[in-house]
Parts: sequence; C-alpha cells; structure tokens
Amino acid sequence: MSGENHVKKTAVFLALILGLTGMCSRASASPKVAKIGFALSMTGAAAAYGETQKNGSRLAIDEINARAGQEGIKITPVFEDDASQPQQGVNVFNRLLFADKVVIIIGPTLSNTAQVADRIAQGAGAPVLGISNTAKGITDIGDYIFRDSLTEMQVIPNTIRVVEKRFGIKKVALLYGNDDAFTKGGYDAFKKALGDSHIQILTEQSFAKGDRDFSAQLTEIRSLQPDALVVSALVEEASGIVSQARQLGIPASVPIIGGNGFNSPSLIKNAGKASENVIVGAAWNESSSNPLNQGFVRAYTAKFGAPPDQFAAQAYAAVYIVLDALKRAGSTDNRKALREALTRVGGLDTVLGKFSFTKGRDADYAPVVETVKDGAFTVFGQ
Amino acid sequence: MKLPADLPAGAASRADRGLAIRLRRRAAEVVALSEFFAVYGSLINFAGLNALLALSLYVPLSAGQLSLGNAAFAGIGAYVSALLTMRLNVPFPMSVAAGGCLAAAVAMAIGAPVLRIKGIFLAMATLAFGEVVRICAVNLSITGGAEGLIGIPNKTTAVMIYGALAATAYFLTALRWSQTGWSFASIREDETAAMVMGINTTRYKNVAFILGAFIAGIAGGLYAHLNFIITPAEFGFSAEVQLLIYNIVGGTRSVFGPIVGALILTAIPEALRAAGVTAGPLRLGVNGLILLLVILYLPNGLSSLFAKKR
Amino acid sequence: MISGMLLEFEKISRSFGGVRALSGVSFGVQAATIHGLIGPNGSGKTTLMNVVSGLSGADAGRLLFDGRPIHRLRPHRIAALGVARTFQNIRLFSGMSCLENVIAGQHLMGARPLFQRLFRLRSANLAEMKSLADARACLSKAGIAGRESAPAGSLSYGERRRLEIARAMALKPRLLLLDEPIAGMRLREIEEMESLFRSLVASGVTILLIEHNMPFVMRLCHSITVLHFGETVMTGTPGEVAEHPEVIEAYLGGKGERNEG
Amino acid sequence: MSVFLQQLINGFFIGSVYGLFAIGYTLVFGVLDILNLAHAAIFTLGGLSALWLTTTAGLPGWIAFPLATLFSGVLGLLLYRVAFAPLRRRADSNLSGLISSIAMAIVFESCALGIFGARTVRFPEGMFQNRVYHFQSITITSLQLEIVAVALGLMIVLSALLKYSRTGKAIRAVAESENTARLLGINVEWIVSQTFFVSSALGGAAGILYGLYFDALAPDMGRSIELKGLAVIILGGMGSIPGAILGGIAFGLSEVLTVELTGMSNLRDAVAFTVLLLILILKPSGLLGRGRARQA
Repeated sequence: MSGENHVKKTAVFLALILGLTGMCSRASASPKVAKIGFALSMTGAAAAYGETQKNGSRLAIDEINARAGQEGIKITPVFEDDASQPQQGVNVFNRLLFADKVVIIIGPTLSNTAQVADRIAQGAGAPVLGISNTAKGITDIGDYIFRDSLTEMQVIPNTIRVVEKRFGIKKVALLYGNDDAFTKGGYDAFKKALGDSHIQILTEQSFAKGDRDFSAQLTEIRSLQPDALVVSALVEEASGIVSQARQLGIPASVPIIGGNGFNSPSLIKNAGKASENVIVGAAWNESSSNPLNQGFVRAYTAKFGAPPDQFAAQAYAAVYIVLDALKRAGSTDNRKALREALTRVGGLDTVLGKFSFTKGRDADYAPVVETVKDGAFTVFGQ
Repeated sequence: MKLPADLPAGAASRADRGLAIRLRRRAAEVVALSEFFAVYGSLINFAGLNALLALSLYVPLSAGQLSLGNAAFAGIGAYVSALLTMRLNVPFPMSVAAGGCLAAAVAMAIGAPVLRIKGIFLAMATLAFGEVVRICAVNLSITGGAEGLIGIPNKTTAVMIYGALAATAYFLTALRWSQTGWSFASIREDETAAMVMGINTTRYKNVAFILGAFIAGIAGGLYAHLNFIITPAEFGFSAEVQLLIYNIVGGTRSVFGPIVGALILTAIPEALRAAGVTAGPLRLGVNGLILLLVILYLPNGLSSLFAKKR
Repeated sequence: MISGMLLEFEKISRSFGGVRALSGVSFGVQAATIHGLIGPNGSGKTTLMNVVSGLSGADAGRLLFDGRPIHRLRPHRIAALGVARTFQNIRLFSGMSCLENVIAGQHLMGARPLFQRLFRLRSANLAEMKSLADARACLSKAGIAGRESAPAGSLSYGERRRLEIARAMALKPRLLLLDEPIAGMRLREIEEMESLFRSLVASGVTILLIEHNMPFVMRLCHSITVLHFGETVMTGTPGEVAEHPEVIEAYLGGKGERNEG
Repeated sequence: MSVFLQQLINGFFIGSVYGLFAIGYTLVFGVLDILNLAHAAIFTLGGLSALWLTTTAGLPGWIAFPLATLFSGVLGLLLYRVAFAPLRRRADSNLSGLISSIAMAIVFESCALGIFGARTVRFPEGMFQNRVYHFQSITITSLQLEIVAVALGLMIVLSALLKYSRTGKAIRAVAESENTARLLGINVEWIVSQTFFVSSALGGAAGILYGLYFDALAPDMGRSIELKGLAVIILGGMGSIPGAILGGIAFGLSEVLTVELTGMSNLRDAVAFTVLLLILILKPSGLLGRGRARQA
C-alpha cells in the first residue's frame, strides 16, 4: 500500500513540475480555447451514468487545462442535462449548437436520445462524439457522428468465444431487461453470438428496468440446470441478479456472463462475494497495466472518492480523443476541420487502449473479457 | 444569412448611409431571429405538441373524468401513424388521421366498462390500461420493442403543430357552448344532478373520453413524425402524470389553461438555464418548487393570471 | 282542474342490503295538483323520489307516468318525459354562475347546435339569445333575477334552493319533484315560494314535494301521502291527514316543528 | 413441484415488500381520500438517511434505523404542512393535492440526488447476518423471514392501534367524517398530522428494509415500486391496512405465477396490470375495501 502511495505522490509531483515548466516555457503564447458541449443525463432514469460521465470528462478537462500552455489548447466545457429524455436532448443540442456555439458535442448518454438529437448536429454540420451509445445505427445517422463506445455486437461475440473455449458450455439460460434499449441490444447480441457458437438457449427470461426482485426468473432458470447464466443488464439490476442467483442456490460452478453493463465497480461493491467469478465482456479494462489507465484510475478515485466505471473511462477517453483531433485540426472553432481530424484519429493511446475510429466512425480497439477475482476485475482473456 | 457588412464605401450620401444602417440593423434582426429559431425551434415544436396533448386530457377532465390513459392513446396514434407511413407508404396526413381514429376506437372499446368507475379509481384503471399498452409496445416486434421504432420520416412542421393546436382550441371553445359542452360541464359539476336533468351521462362521458383519445392520437402521430424515433418509455407513467400537471398548473376552467400550462412548463428548463441555475439536481429541485408554488398560490392555475377579474 | 293520475305507484318495494326502505308503496298523484309526501326521517320519502327520477330502481312493483311504465328507465329518459327534481342536500353546479346553472338545465330543450356555432352562423346566435331569455325568465320566476352572474357557490342557503328550483324549471317539466324545497328559508321567502308553486300548478305542472314544515304542507297541498317505515300509512286531503290518529302520534306530534326555525 | 413451491415463496416474499410499502400509502388515502404520490420519495429518503446514519455518522444499525424511521416521519409532517394542509379547504383538494405531492416528490428526489448522487449504493457489507436456509431445493433467507415478519407484524400492530387506541379511534373517526369528528371534539388537524407521521415513518421503514434486502439504495429506487404500490392498494381496497398486505401478496403472487405458468417473464407486468384493470371494473372496492367505491 505505502509503495503505491509513494508512486502516486511521485506521479503527482512530476505532473506538477511538468505542468509548471510547460506553463513557464509557453507563457507568452496563450492557448486557444475550445468550447466543448456535453449533453449528459444528470437527472432522470440514466442519472447514475451521466454522473460518472460528467466526473470522467471533468477530470480530463482539468488535467488538460492545468497544462494548457503545454497542450496549446484550453477547454471550456458546457455541461447540460438531457434529463434522460429525447425531447430534452433535442433542446439541449439546439442550445449547445446554436446558442453556445460549441465546436463538438460529447454525449448524449442514452442511445434513444442520440437517435433524435444527433440528427440536429448532423444537420448543423457539427461533430458529435458518443461515449455510451451502443445501439446499432447511431453512427449511420451521418458523417459527423462518432462514438468511442464499443457496441455490444463488438464485445459480446468475443466474450462468448472465450468463455466457450474455457468452459465448453453447451446450454445456457438467458436473462435480459426487455424495456431498455441497451439491455435489449445486448440480448440480441448474445442471442446471435450463442447461435453462432451452437450453444443451446434453454430459456429466455426478462425483467423490467428498476426491478429489484429476480427470484421468479432465477427459480425458473435454476430448475432447468443450465451450464451458464447469460445476462444482459445494467449494473443496478446486474448486482441484484448476481447476488440473488447465488442466494437461490444456482451453484458457483455455473458461471454468470454479462456484457458492458456489468463493467462497474458497483457490481463488486453491491453484489459482494456473489460477484466472484462473474465474467464480464467489456470495453474498458480497469486493471489494465497501461500507465495512462493506472493514472486515470488513481486520479479519479482521489478526486471523487470512488473508483471509476466504464462510463467514466469512456468519457475521459473522449475528451483526449477530441483534444488529439483539435490539435491536428489547426483551429478550435472549425467544426468541419475537427470532423476531418477526428476521422484521422488512429492508434491513439487512451485509457481504453490503442484507439482508432473505423471507416463507419465507430470505435475500433480490442475489447476485453474480465472476471472478478478477490473483489477486483482481472483479465480473463482477450 | 449574410450580413451586408461590406456595402459600397462610395455611397456617401446621408440617405444612402441611413439606408445602409437600416438594412444592416434589419439584417441583424433577421439573423437574431433565425438564430432564435435555431436555438428554440424544437422547443417551440415540443411546447405546441405538449399543449395539444394537454388539451387531449382537458376534454375528459372538462367532463369530470380523470383519465391517465392519454399518453397511451398518444402512443397508439404515434405507433400506428408511423407504421403506416413507414411500411405502407400511406400519405402523412392520412396516417396521422388514422392514428387518431384508431386511438379513438380503442377508447370506444375500453370506455364502456372503464367509465363506470369514478374518480381516482378511474385514474388508476386508465393508468393500468396505459401500462398494458406500453408493455405491449415493449414486447411486440412490429413496434421495435424497447429500442423503439426507428427511421420515421420527418414530416411534421411547426405550422402543422400550431395549426392543429389552434383548430383544436377553436373547436373546443365552440364545443363549450354546444349541447355536448354544457353536458360535459354539468357532469363535471355533479353527475347525479346532470342525470336527472336529462343528460345521458354515460354517453357524454364516452364522447369526452373518445374525443380526448382522438386528439391524443393526432398529437402522437405528429410527435412521431417530428422525432425520427419513438420508444415505449416516452408514453409511460411519467408522461401521463406530466399531462395532468400541465392541466392543473394551467387551470382547467378554460381551454387556455392547459395550453398556457404546457407552454410555460415546457419552457421552464430554458428559463432556469437563462437564470443561471446549473443543470442537474438543483434545476430539478427548482422545477419542483415552481410547481409547488403554482399549486399553492394559484388555485385556478396559471391561466388565472391572464384572465380578467370578474 | 283534476284530470286523472299523472303518476301512479303500484306496490313499489326497494331494499338496501336487507333493509327495506320501501315496501309495497301504492298511491297516485293527480295531474296539476300539489301532492305532499310526509313522514319521519328514514321513512323512505327520498328513496321514493329517487325511484321516480330513476336514480334508484324498484325491486318490485310498477311505476306509471302518464299511464306509461317508467320504473325501468334510466334517469335521463325519465327526465326526457318531463320529470324534473331538486335535492334535499342541494346539488348545484357551484363552479358556474346562476345563469349558467339554468342554461345547463336546458339540456333537453335542445337547440345548441355545434356546427352552426363552429361556422359562426346566425342561427347559432339566435338560438343562444332564446336560451338566454328563457333562463332569465326562470331565474326571475324563482325570485333571484338579480344574482344572475353571481357564482352559485356564493349564494345564501335560501337562494341556493331557489336556484335549484329555477334550474329544474328550465326543463319545462310536467312533473316537478321537490325534496324539502323551503328548508332553511325565511318567512318571506316561503311565501314567495308558495305563490310560485301555485302559479306553476295553475299553468298545468304537477308537483310532488317532501316537506317537514307542516303548516306549509297543510296550506299548499291538494293531497298528502304519509309514509312510515317504508309503508304508506294513508293518502288523503290535508284535512283527512290531520285527523288520522296514527299520523298525529307518529309524526305531527313533535317533529313537524323541527325545520321551521 | 418444488419449483412451484419456491415460486410461491418468492411471490409471498416480494408481495410482503409491496405490502410494506403500501401500508403507509393506504393509511393516508383512508383518512384523507388523497393519493400521496410523495410516499415513494419518503421511502427513498428513509433508506438513504439510514445509510447516511450508518456510514457517515457511523451509528450502529439498532440506533440508526429507528432514527431514520423517525426522520421519515418528520419528513411526512413537513410534507403535510407544505403540500397538503394549505389545500385542505379547496374544492379540488384531492386533485391539487395529487399535484402538490408530485411537486414535493420532485423536490425530495432532487435533494436525494444532490446529496447522495445517482449511483446505487448499499449498506456496509456484513452489517446484517443474512443466513440462507436450504430445505431440499427450497431456499429461504433469514432476512426474507424477517421482512415478512415485520410486514405482518406492522399490519397487526397498526390494525390493533387503529381499533383500540385513542388516537386510532380518532383517526378512524376522521376517516369516516371530518365534520362529525370535529363535533366530537377531536383535533382534526392534529390527527391528520399524526396520520402523516405514522404513514411516512412506515414508508421510511419500508425503504430501509428494501435497501437491506436488495443491497440497493438509489435516489430513484421509489420510482419502480410507486406504480406497483398504487396497484397494490387498489387491489387490497383503498384505506384498508390488512388489504394493503393482502393486495401486496396477491400482486406478488400474480407476478411469479405469470412467470411460472407461462414461462414468459416479459408478460409479468402486463398480466399484473390487466388483473388490476379487471378488479377495478368488476369489484372497484378491491379485495377488502370499504363498501362501494366512493366518488372522488
């Protein structure tokens, strides 16, 4: 522990020194200001994700502004709340684009909102970088729409392959949230991946957003004795499912497999011991040894008193991706130039990994499969 | 919109210069106006649609029936019209009308058993109906499930929304003075007294319910063709309650109450932003406080602020 | 003046969860007369009135209006035949003005066409003028012409009773059912009501009224039916009723004075 | 067979949780004829304040939970003073009360969001020993048994209090007719305030138990149970305390039986709400309602 503390202190010290020297050396050339809009769900059903997204981006912006002289760019964020509703999302986009005149919008939190709001940005010729939109077709809206979030379709097939290879599962039970776009999309991805791997689905059970009791579905599943339990859920429901499954006596030898939604420290915190050995296909590897990532996790935990989740990581990465593009765009208020620069982001070192955009402006980097060991996520395979 | 900033410098005469200044000012106004519409255009559209939806609830309320199923009727209208335009290439006005009619037909079917229930119990029954409709939309494949129906052509314009709103408001004002309108008002005041006065209360309650559903269905169709995507969640419990809030905050004594309520409440997030209230929990809280103050201090709703004193 | 029975009760019975509110009530009300209905509290007077106006069905027996059975009709159908009523616990539309209350009461008079109004035709205007004039006439007959734009909720108790009567008159009824029409009224108001009722009867309207004010009933009614525990004790002229020993004992003894103050 | 039995137990248990939430809800309705839509927010704040007391203030559970319950009761008083009392004389008080309670619910939720953040959190692990019992293939946990016991216990105690205690009698008198109660010399304002206190304290207690069992506390935790709670009090009969518990259990059973009999959990809520709709049409007074449904 003390060793880690020491490393942390040194890192902070070094960062300070670097920052100061940077500021001194470029004190004369004042940095250019980039106005970035954030449309996040700070209230409403998705408030939990909007909150960590705001934290993640806040952290990145503070880091960048602290060494603005060195980066040559200073970021002025405009945070707005889409209240988890498409209607509000549209209003917020209009404001950010036409009143605040931001150069790019990061967000919105929910795919449903993105489906409507992103069209406004596309029409106005302003780039959007989605950080948690996983529904299919979001980037098909137009050539100004990007995302750094891997979709369930990109994450899940790999997960199923890895798990199948390791455990040789033949028949599974599938449990998913059927009234939420994200969990429904995850369900589709799982179903396809399971079919491709010729794994039999014994039963498909669903639940609704906000449900906390899953005993009826899990009892049904338990009675069919599957080799594995495959779950598409967001973390609130996921922790309940995991702990109730174990409590109802679905044995630890039956692995529980989840997607992006499971990739949050809350899972371990709220499901406790039951979360051991849960397998998570994810777009961000918390335990990655990448120093950038290590630094992010440390700084975030120090600043907000809780470890980051995938939403925070994707938001954090997004700010750096935009920064990278802004530097190459040669201007901080030219939306078209920024769009061009974004398409050329390639092999950028981020907390998510080596990041590029695909031709279709989707995220392109390797997903991971994690598992919970001794109360922490560790890599299971890639 | 380009500013005529570089007018010929040689235009030296005073008149010319005056004209140039006027032109420039005018152009600046045009720019400001177009900017205003760029920023607030969708807000204006949503406000109009919310007002239309609020009116759809006003109709049963004006006949004393507390329905919480109008968001569901809007959902039926939205899905039906969107599916008709997308799958069967039905012309837009016809598909919207069909959405309204189907919503009215469903209202007719459930009205007979449900409208025998009174007061808060009717509210619960219609709410339960709304939930069933929402869950159907979540589970059916034709509606696109939870991910929603995506790719609805964008056909609705502000003119249509406000045209529909004005027509509905005009119709309802005229209705107020008709046999039907008086019957609604009598039932709302005292159903028993209305009965012995010769009013077929069952029939008029149904008329109010069906008419409300029709308006909601039309509003839903317009909403669907404004937004490119519709999802079941938009027509759920909180939407139902929102419509009731528009009515109570605006006042249900006249057609203008719900309209005023919807317009003002839709604009509140923008107003709070302009007032510098930061986004997030604080804005939510202030929103709640405003609602509370209106209910406590304006018993007849916001519209009583604008009404002339008797 | 007497021209046969307008309303005939034939063995009307009605019970509520085992309690018999009416059992085998039979009597007739002659056209263009004032018929009183008296009896102690809980004797079934209001239930009987509810049966006539259709608010409460009869379990057994027949009820004839102008020779036609009406005990299975819904309230609005009965009203359409020309039966109007007031309520013991006044049911006004308190959110409306007095004039609006009466206009609302004109439901069966028709002539409030929506489409003419929608297209702002002249006929709509004319119809409205007529309905306004009629409503004002009713208000002035009931003696509250001066309060036409006052909200019904702001009226005094006596005024509310009169407004309810005015609203019932707007239906131009053949039979008017009045449930304690002068309860809570001052002496002068009672006299006005008396002359109003007499003039209505003179114009051919039949009145069936429940009232506890005995002197008023005795003065005004042509005939009286006494109810006790849901049964008819007797039907007769005021003179006959006043002499009936059972009536004197059961009813006239003390309770008759109750509502006079 | 054992699956079926396990399902019945599941339904019975989740039903008691619904019932626990609904008791306070129905109490206020029984007395005032108004729906208090801020009940779910009090439920949430009850759970979250207990969390604050156990973690930030570091109190042990046996002090923290009663304190949080008390705090919820006080919130109920505040709610009554601010949102309901000023509207009592108004003709449309049950409609305007509905809206003002929604307004208060929004204010409460924004407070919860501002103070606790939107994340789902839980009571410290190991604070409560939750033993799991297996009888052949039937699983029951000690916390489940405790919650059922608390729900039934509260129902019995509350029914007895209403029946036999002075305050209880006064509450029933006010529920019957406010004017008569006033004539009897009952301080109606005081009784109504007390009703709100009790109702909200119960709501807060339900929030704590809910948070304990599901290991989940969040500012929006009331949202999903609110609608079900409404359904439950209708099912059980508005204003009936035993009805709330019975309605809760009936609702819980209808949910699990849908899953068990059709094997399709996506029909779960649809079936539950269809049942509700049918009950309203066929027997509007609910399972244990008082006489016929009143006009609102």
